[in-house]
Amino acid sequence: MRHVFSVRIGPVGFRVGSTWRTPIEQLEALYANYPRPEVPDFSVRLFPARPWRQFIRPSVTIGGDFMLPDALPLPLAQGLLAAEMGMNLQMALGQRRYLLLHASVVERDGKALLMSGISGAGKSTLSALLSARGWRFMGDEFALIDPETGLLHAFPRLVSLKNAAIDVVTNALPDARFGPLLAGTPKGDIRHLVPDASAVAAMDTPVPPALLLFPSYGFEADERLVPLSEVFVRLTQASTNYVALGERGFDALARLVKTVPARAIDYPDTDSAVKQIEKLWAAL
Amino acid sequence: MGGVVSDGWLLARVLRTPGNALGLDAAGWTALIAIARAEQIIGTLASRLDGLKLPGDVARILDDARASAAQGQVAALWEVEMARRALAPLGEAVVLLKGSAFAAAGLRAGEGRSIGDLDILVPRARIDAVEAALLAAGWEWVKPNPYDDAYYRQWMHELPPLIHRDRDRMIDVHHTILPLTARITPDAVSLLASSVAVGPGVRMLAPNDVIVHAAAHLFADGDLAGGMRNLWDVHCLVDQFGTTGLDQRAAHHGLAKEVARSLRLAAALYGDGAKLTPGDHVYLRRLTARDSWGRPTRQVTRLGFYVRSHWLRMPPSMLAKHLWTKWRAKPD
Amino acid sequence: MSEKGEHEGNRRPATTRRRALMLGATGAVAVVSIRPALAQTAASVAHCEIPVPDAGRAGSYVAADGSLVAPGTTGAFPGPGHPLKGEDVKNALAGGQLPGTTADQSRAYTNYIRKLQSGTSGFTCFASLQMPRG
Amino acid sequence: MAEPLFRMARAEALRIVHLDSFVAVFHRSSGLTHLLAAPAPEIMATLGEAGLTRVALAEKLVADFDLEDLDDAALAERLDELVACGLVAAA
Repeated sequence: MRHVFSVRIGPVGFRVGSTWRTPIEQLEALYANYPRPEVPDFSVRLFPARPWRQFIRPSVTIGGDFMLPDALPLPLAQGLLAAEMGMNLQMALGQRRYLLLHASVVERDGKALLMSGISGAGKSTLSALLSARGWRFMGDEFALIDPETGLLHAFPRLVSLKNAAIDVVTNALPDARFGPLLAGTPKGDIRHLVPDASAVAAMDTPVPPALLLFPSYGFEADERLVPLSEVFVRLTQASTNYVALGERGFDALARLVKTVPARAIDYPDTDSAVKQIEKLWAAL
Repeated sequence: MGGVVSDGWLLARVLRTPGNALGLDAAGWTALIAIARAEQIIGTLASRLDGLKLPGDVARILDDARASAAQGQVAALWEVEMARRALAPLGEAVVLLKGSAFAAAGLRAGEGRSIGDLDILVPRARIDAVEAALLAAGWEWVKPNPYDDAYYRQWMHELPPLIHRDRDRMIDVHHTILPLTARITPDAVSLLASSVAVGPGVRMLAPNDVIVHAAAHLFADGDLAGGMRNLWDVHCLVDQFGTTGLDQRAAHHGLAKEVARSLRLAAALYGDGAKLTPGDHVYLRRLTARDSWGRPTRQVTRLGFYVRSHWLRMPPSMLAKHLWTKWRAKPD
Repeated sequence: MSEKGEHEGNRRPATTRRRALMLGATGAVAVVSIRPALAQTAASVAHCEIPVPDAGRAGSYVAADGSLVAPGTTGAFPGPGHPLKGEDVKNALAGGQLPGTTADQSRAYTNYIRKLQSGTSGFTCFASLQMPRG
Repeated sequence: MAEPLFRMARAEALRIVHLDSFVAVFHRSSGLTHLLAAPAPEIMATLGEAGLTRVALAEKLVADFDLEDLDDAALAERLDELVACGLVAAA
């Protein structure tokens, strides 16, 4: 591939190859203070669906070790998003070392808080806002649990902020670095936040999980205990590799479910959510 | 050897002589892993390299691949067991084909091998009873469109694929090893009669027939997709069982040429080499057409084999009808 | 079914009198098997479903290019009202048409699906449809 | 043909974790996880690895659990579920 970029995010190395220079330059700038892997775990490729689409209405097809042949290409202006989607896709389809849960993770006092939910539950936004309040950012998309130790490994890729969350987080973190505004993507407007230097510096330090939250946005503030069996089933469905890990996945999940308290929280706005979360954390 | 070649030959040389990998630099390893993933043979590679002193990143990637393949085999063998349970009341043994047979019998060809669908061979006269028993045990039609369904039933060597409603796993029920449209008709009755037991209620083809099937699959039923893995199977089978009686057996099934070629290609890729024909070189060019990102290369060669595969499967008039129907189904 | 263990229990030796056993009604379920969120080896086409649009954006219309737009937008379609079946989507992606839709509507829905990303409901179904098998 | 025996999967092939009213069971032979609610665990325990016929199972459940009578249709459904998921095999 013409243009190549490599990066290690937490314990996972990627190489991204691209027909175009722009997405690689953006990645290099945004991931400037991350280390490089020796041999990457996964390869991502950004290329035109047809040769002429390199130049005429250029559109980016996402490929790699693991790929979805029918996925729609993105316009070149969204090449950075394509790269991030490609890296996520490798994790979702190919990760076999860690139990992977769709969750954002932040750390305080050497313990991790996991927030699991579908897209739109606010897990990226909440993790970014908590990082502005002294929590260590460990990841906004995937929680990686080592089946051998039960510890959570950080995967602090760029934080993907969508629509209204862009302004909320820009106001909360006025000194942070952001990527370009990507307007009109499949998920609306997207802007990437660069995790702060401390998140990257500490990314090789795994921590034990201490609290598991299932946030829901758009309701009166409320919280409830989640029964163990419901936590178990929800997390199997929040994981893309639970079944593929076999007994190691079962052990890791059973340990998490049995030892870490879980709450569902409803929140009407992010200020309220942050208060609810920090109150629950203090009561641990 | 890092950086010198990065096409399918890189993979072949390491599979043949694992020690060859020790000279790879980071770029060489990266290419090797990408190519092995693209050929769906990374688990085999990982088990070949097990025990060697590897760079840390590589060791972790291959450990994961090994664990993943092992878990894949558990799931594949469970499908075998559930099919056995479903067919036991019929008094019909499950005769395994391809990957699940190698895993069930503990063959070298099965070590680290990825296994997809469950492929079984049943007597043609029993196919309706087998179909009914599988439907009763939770398998369902994938619900293809009526044209595909009729096509399968009339012309193919298998039932339309079934998927299990709870386990999301597919089973292909074959009554011979080549489509009825192919110009070659292997002796399916004899395949079943010569099958060997690998466990209670579970059988597989005799070793020579397994090699014949691999060759049939590679040359008469496909466009060489997955060919590197298929020939690795052949290489391991020959290594483990030898070739005594293979020529006669291949001739009996009408596949002498194909079997001879697959032996030469397997030897060229993974063994001690062979005296190759000019045609063999074209095959090898197609088989190893990957770049250091695992991308398919040599598009013209690939296209030639794709067209050829359809040609081999169907008489020309049927091919035209098939392509016409497929074309009409396109949206634009 | 019986839950009368208490007052009739003295007919049995204490060691075997554990607790009343509910057999459940016919039609009830006592075994829930965890399905892979993402099928790894087989095209999981028979049962998975894709909501269009996903629950977080329910009510939006689907434009021709698959993007979600305000309800009532000209040229866009309301969601189908029920989740789409994996097998139907697979057929549509292969050039067929979703049942009960017009050609344009079907194409808008499949374009929406082709834009799905990890974490959005329906993505794992879409991904499963396309996993290589071998 | 003799009445089939229904046998629980080998105990060493099962990893069992009690949650709330459910039991999570990992079945090593299949690599699958099942959540069981009553009476599935009780039926498995009653069958044991030695196995019982349908009739013997019903009799033993009545005896062990103080059942006055037993809904045969419901029991048959529960047993079928366990057979379908592979935790119980008929032989």
